[in-house]
Amino acid sequence: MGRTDIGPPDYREMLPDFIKKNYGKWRYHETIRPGVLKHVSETGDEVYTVRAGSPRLLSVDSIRDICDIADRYCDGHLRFTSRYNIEFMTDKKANVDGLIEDLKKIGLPVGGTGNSVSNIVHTQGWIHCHSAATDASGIVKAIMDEMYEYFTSMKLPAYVRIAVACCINMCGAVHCSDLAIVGVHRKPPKIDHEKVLAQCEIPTTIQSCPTGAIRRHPDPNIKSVVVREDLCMYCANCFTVCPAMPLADPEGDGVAIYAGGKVSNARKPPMFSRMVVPFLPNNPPRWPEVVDVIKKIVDVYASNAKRYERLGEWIERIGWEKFFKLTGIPFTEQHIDDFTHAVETYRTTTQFKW
Amino acid sequence: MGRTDIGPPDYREMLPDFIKKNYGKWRYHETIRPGVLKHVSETGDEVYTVRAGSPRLLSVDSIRDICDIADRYCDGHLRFTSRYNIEFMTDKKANVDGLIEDLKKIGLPVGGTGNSVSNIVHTQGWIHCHSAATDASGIVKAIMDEMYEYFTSMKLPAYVRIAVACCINMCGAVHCSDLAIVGVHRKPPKIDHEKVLAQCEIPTTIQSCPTGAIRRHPDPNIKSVVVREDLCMYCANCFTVCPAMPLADPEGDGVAIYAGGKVSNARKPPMFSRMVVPFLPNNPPRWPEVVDVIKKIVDVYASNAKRYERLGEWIERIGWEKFFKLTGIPFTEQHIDDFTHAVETYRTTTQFKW
Amino acid sequence: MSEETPLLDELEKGPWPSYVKEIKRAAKKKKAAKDLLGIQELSYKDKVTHWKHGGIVGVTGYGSGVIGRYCDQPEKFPDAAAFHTMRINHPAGWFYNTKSLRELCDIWEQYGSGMTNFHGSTGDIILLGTTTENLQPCFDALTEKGFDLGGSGSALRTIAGCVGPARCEWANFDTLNLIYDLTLEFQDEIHRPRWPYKFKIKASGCPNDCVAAIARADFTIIGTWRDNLRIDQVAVRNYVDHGFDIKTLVVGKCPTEALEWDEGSKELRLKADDCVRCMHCINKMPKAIRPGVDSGATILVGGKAPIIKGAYLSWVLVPFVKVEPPYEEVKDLLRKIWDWWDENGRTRERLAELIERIGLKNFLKDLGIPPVPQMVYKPRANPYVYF
Amino acid sequence: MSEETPLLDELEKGPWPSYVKEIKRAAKKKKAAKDLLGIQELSYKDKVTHWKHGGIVGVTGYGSGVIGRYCDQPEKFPDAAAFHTMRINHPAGWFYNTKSLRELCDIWEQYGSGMTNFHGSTGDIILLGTTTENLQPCFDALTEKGFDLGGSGSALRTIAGCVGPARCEWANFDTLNLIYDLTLEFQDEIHRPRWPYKFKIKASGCPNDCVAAIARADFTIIGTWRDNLRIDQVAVRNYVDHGFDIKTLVVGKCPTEALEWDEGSKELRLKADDCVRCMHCINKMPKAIRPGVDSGATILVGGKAPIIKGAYLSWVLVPFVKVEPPYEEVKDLLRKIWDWWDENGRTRERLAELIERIGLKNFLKDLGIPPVPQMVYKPRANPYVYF
Ligand code: SRM
Ligand code: SRM
Ligand code: SRM
Ligand code: SRM
Ligand code: SF4
Ligand code: SF4
Ligand code: SF4
Ligand code: SF4
Ligand code: SF4
Ligand code: SF4
Ligand code: SF4
Ligand code: SF4
Repeated sequence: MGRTDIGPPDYREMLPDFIKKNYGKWRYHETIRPGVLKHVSETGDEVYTVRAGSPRLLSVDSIRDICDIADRYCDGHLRFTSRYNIEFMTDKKANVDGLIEDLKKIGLPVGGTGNSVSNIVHTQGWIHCHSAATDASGIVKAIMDEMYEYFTSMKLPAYVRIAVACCINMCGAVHCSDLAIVGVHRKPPKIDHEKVLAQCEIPTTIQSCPTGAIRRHPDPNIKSVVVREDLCMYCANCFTVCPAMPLADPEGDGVAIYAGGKVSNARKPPMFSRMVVPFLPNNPPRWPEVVDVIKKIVDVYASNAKRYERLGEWIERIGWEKFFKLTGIPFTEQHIDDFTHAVETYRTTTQFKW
Repeated sequence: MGRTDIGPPDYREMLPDFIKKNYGKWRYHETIRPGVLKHVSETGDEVYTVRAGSPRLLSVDSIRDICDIADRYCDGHLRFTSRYNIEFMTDKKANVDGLIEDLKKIGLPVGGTGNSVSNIVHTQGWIHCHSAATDASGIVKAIMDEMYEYFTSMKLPAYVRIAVACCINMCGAVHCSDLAIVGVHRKPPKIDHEKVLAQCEIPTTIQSCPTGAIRRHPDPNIKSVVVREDLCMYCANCFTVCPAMPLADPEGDGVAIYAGGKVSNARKPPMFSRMVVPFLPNNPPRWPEVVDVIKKIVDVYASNAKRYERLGEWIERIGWEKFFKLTGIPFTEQHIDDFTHAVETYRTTTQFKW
Repeated sequence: MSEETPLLDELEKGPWPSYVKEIKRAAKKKKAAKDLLGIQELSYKDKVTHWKHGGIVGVTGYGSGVIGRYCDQPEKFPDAAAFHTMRINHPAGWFYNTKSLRELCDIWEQYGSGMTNFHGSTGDIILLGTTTENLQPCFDALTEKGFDLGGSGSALRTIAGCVGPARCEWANFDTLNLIYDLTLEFQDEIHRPRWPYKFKIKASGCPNDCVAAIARADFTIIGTWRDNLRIDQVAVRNYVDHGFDIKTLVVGKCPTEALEWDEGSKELRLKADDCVRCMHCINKMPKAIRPGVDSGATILVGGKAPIIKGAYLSWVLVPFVKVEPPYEEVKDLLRKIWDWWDENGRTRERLAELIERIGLKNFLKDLGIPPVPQMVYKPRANPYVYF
Repeated sequence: MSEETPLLDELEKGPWPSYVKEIKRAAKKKKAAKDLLGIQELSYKDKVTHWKHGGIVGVTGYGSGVIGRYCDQPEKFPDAAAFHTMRINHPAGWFYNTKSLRELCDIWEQYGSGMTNFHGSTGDIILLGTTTENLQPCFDALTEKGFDLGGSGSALRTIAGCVGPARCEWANFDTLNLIYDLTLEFQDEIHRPRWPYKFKIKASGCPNDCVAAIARADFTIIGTWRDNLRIDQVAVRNYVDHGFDIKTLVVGKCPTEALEWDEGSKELRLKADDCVRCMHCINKMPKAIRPGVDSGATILVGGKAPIIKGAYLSWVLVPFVKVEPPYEEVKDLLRKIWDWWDENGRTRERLAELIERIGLKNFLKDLGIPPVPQMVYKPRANPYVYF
């Protein structure tokens, strides 16, 4: 048996020497071209970072390829970003071009800095999760193929950060992203009464439902539960505690699109993303309807927002009614909040645009 | 028996001729001095309005005095404003000085226009209401004596609208006033079990409590209710449906002060007033602690806000932390919301001032 | 009762007109007013109210318009032992001729305490303090002179509106006519309480909202316009030439940056699409800027005070309606809302609270009103959708 | 299984790196990866997931770090019938040397599917897909090379922080050192779930919050400073001289109007009291403006995703703490919070939901933290106070 509770490797072992030397001494940075940062230290040292896109789902062989490049240019070190991008750092400016060249060879694009669409924070989807109402990696691939130009350039008004989550558990920061795609169910759980008996604790299952839709089965001989379908809002919390109540359904499942969230405290405080499209069907392998909406929003934003204005800041300035007008996305009853703090979203003023 | 359902007199019978003639034809107005408006019609006509403060509680003899003045200068017409002020209108500019003179004689101040403290919207208090946790007219008098200079001038940055309500039923627009004084209880209802039996319907009484604090009396022989005091937040809803449960208490009762609300849609949408002082004791006849806080806030506002910036707009710009700093009013646990939508008030950003 | 009122006497001092002087003035003629003074002095001493509510009192055929009130020390204050108020529906816009006012005074001197509120905060004339016996004769005398009771209890309350076209250049519809018409149409709803709770209607002629309709009415009508505001460039220049800092005080305060001041051509430009009709520029330059001419109103619903679920401001239900006699669109909407509320509401549940409980979406569906983004500041953030 | 994957093949096209190519690459060596490909193709056809959760699996002595997963078509895909993931705690800042990475790869080629996520969205290295039998030997091999499992279940989750002082000029404290230190200190809390639900900690060195800590962590540490930001006027002028529109792009975007550009003296002035340290001016002029030097962090609590009561952003709990080894202030606060949550929380109730249920006021009282206005955007509007 191995050791336990050793924790992760000490990060200090993972830092290249030129980082160790300038640790905490950085003075400023520049983005010398899309995907390439230059950080300058108080010591006068410079470090160049080349940021490459990654599909996140990596085979060990691809990781080995990446290691080869890091060995070649980066003293055998590299890092990943909080958005799955791979950063190759070197203190030699001369290495930059070769790095970019070699990354191209293994199919990794360079970009994702500054006012770009960076990599998409996403989740497991059909690759691994039992909860998934949609796939994640496939949607990400389909969107990034279209956003490629925005990844490799910095011509947007500001950061556009996209996230995909395959269910409303929202593993990731979907709820605070400029653009968010989230898998949703639209059918109540299908109950397998035998499995309930075997796998589920009935009181826990009943309690798990936030709307009180779950009750004991009316037939006392059946040790199971029933769902009041009119009360169900498909949150899948019951499914998490009782696997005998799956919600997945080819027709019922699909994705919703949310927009206008942000995380940084720059200018405006962090904001939640808000519903722009309540539902689009799952249409693998390329989810064309979803990609279209994302493209549309990014394009309208790109040509209307002011410089350094995030999507949500832009929408806040012009008003949501104008956003729906400009994008041509229909406004529906689903857009109107009816959850706990709904009233706080109602427009308590005569100020609005036609 | 008289006629029923005749409704109020036709307003047309109440309008002076120069108003009838220019009805709907007004072109613009000017405030020629504090308390005096000049409205100009498309017909070229002009009407002058002299606005006078009123204690609202009027004896019929005083109304007759007022009628005398209206007969003298205003063709026998007058109106009241939505803030209880009295407006004397005339189409003769020459009448204005006489009007003001005569109003002074009967003790009515002229003012309340534009960037002033206008009359205080208020309620019954100890004059008539069984619910009152404080008096209204007395506080109004005490405050207006101090605000007199702001009523008769227009030197504030913007409108300052004050309201007083004698309990949290808030008869008036206390919840959306620049400054609001509201009577509050701090002791749970005292139950008179005999009166409960006689006057109250027990199920209705139990249901009336928003926090579920009221239960049937544990002794089945006593047909009454008991209150779980730790759950009571002194809203008096039970008292409204069951008069045998008064909350009034000389020590428990007093006033809270709220600030920063507004109603107009000008610039910023309407806003709720927010707690600035959770409790001050009832100290009749002049409530000096209350008057002090109001004076303090108005003074700090007057010397810090920008032109045309309402109190709430100013606070929103500088931040509540700065408001408490500038006014020296202590921030307490009561200021932190713990009602239904409390989380929406929590500061979800690192943006704040020290 | 003691004749002395040392505490109240303090409130005769100071420049603001004194309500104590008013009571004393009435007390000279009416014993009830004298007892009122005594009760108030006692409250100032005891720091509690001395009023209690009692049984239901009123006039024949009506369920509302009178607030029954009794003193808790009837022996000490026999002349104010019963001290009910009568709510008299004011004439639209609170305009009076002195003849009517004097008639009111005479009636109230005869049947009541001689004390009044001009006005109550809903807008009624409040006749403050009379006995149970006097209610009916007083009412009869009032109707004789053309006055009627307003609302109270679980009824439609007295409807109020701003001065509007009578003396304001910004009225986008005829507030006085509308509220008078609605008041006549809904006499039954005003006088015979039969709903889950009270219901209030208020109308302001423009977004300045001079009757605080958005904060105080379940049904809020606020004037607005659909075309563009009108700018008189010559008049604008006149303001600027007289030293008015148009950039800071107007352009810089427009909430949507819809205005631009061209220093060169001395022109004030409007990005019409961006104007949200907040009134600010109009307010500050009334000689130069005016509302548009395609006038009407926005209807908002739900405003109320904090009992029980907290205070609400009215929110947008219908972004734009024309408001013209016979006001059928407004009346139909009111009736639909009342039916829905009546059917679904619990006792003491105001419209806003009911909509919050059942969901705005369902309210819209039941009323057949299509959802539009103008109804909300922003769409939902949560993913909890009932599909 | 069928060898054909016509749907997935579509995702090999296009310029963005293809995850399908990755699975195919692994599938050349590992049968489990081949079955993964088949299952994914089937999901693309059926439009549903083919995974189900099963019993609890893991390694000896730990309750977390492994997510058990089974395919619902084990006959068709025997090599991915059990396909558990292992969460490996990443090194702080996600820095690696290639030696370590290659060792990881070798281990995972031996014991797993050869597929990984670099990284999971909490920050772990996700080793994607292995059998129940392989879990323990794989774990043993990993610890041999210095790697350990991260958190899962009702435990402390793997702690993440931004690149911080390692390569960023704005770090107000040492994010890497802090999270490494906390991770070591709280190994037991990470590996042995015993709380009402999960608990997450994330640290960003400045308010740009490059790890989205405010949105994703129950306990959010964000760097800030107490003195004034530092302006190098020469460098400012250099920006301006190069055509940078400082008025529009910086001064005009400061959220509190704390900056003034003096066109005459070409100086950028700071109203220090008004700066809320939003970072914007620093972000856009990194050569000229820098954070202050009295550095530390703001601690916020409550961030989380929507289950069950809706999503929360963390809110301010402690406006300022110094963040210096041995970090006792932070650790004490964490322990106090956990005790309180453990004592009061219901199953599956995150910290924010518990505080909302019990009241922030009571949370503060129990923790002995004095209320300050920085905790709220604004005070309460309602009058419902428990005195
Ligand atoms: C590498 C990384 C940190 C890490 O530990 O991995 C990082 C690094 C930097 N960030 Fe960041 N940020 C990183 C994720 C984030 C995130 C989190 C996220 O994207 O999920 C945010 C919050 C985003 C949001 O608000 O939704 C973030 C908000 C910022 C901002 C504020 C942007 C804004 O105006 O709202 C800045 C400042 C700027 O660029 O003006 C910033 C600035 C920077 C700087 C310039 C800091 C510096 O001086 O070195 C770094 C290069 C930025 C660039 O990409 O051009 N970083 N940064 C992350 C790269 C992610 C990626 O691969 O795309
Ligand atoms: C693997 C990962 C997604 C990914 O592809 O990266 C993930 C996967 C799962 N998450 Fe998550 N969560 C992952 C990061 C997150 C995050 C992001 C974060 O930690 O920064 C969140 C949002 C932040 C938060 O915690 O609120 C997140 C919020 C959830 C929730 C909703 C929690 C809530 O309070 O709202 C659930 C539901 C639950 O706990 O039952 C959940 C549950 C799950 C479960 C365990 C599914 C379940 O119902 O039991 C998923 C297992 C998937 C699988 O088959 O492997 N996961 N989950 C992430 C962990 C990887 C890692 O360790 O690095
Ligand atoms: C007479 C009255 C209407 C009535 O039917 O009785 C009225 C009359 C006028 N109001 Fe008003 N307002 C009246 C109550 C209100 C109220 C309601 C209240 O005070 O409770 C409001 C909302 C206040 C709030 O937001 O809390 C109100 C918000 C305005 C505004 C917007 C002010 C702002 O910037 O927020 C204006 C425009 C302005 O003056 O710039 C305005 C403008 C006007 C004008 C100039 C309209 C006009 O062109 O004639 C009138 C003279 C204003 C003045 O006093 O200088 N009126 N006005 C009310 C006088 C009350 C009083 O005696 O003080
Ligand atoms: C007389 C008046 C105050 C005044 O001095 O002006 C008044 C007096 C009373 N109000 Fe009011 N309300 C008066 C206008 C208001 C307003 C303002 C308005 O209508 O514009 C409000 C806020 C708007 C609203 O309706 O929400 C108001 C909100 C309340 C409430 C709280 C309602 C809520 O839903 O939050 C109550 C409590 C109740 O209904 O049980 C209430 C209850 C009462 C009662 C009947 C007390 C009770 O518990 O039964 C008071 C009788 C006092 C008395 O002894 O005469 N009164 N009340 C106002 C009516 C005069 C008139 O008809 O003109
Ligand atoms: S978002 Fe939902 S489906 Fe996707 S990994 Fe998380 S829990 Fe699973
Ligand atoms: S999906 Fe959610 S709302 Fe529906 S029954 Fe399950 S727990 Fe309840
Ligand atoms: S605010 Fe309260 S005490 Fe005052 S009149 Fe209204 S109900 Fe009565
Ligand atoms: S005062 Fe309010 S909270 Fe207290 S018992 Fe009465 S109804 Fe309940
Ligand atoms: S609400 Fe508008 S129309 Fe009515 S009086 Fe006020 S400013 Fe004039
Ligand atoms: S009315 Fe208001 S929104 Fe419209 S232009 Fe004038 S200031 Fe701007
Ligand atoms: S959060 Fe701040 S300190 Fe950390 S990497 Fe981002 S910009 Fe740098
Ligand atoms: S950090 Fe933000 S708040 Fe402070 S001066 Fe710069 S822009 Fe303004």
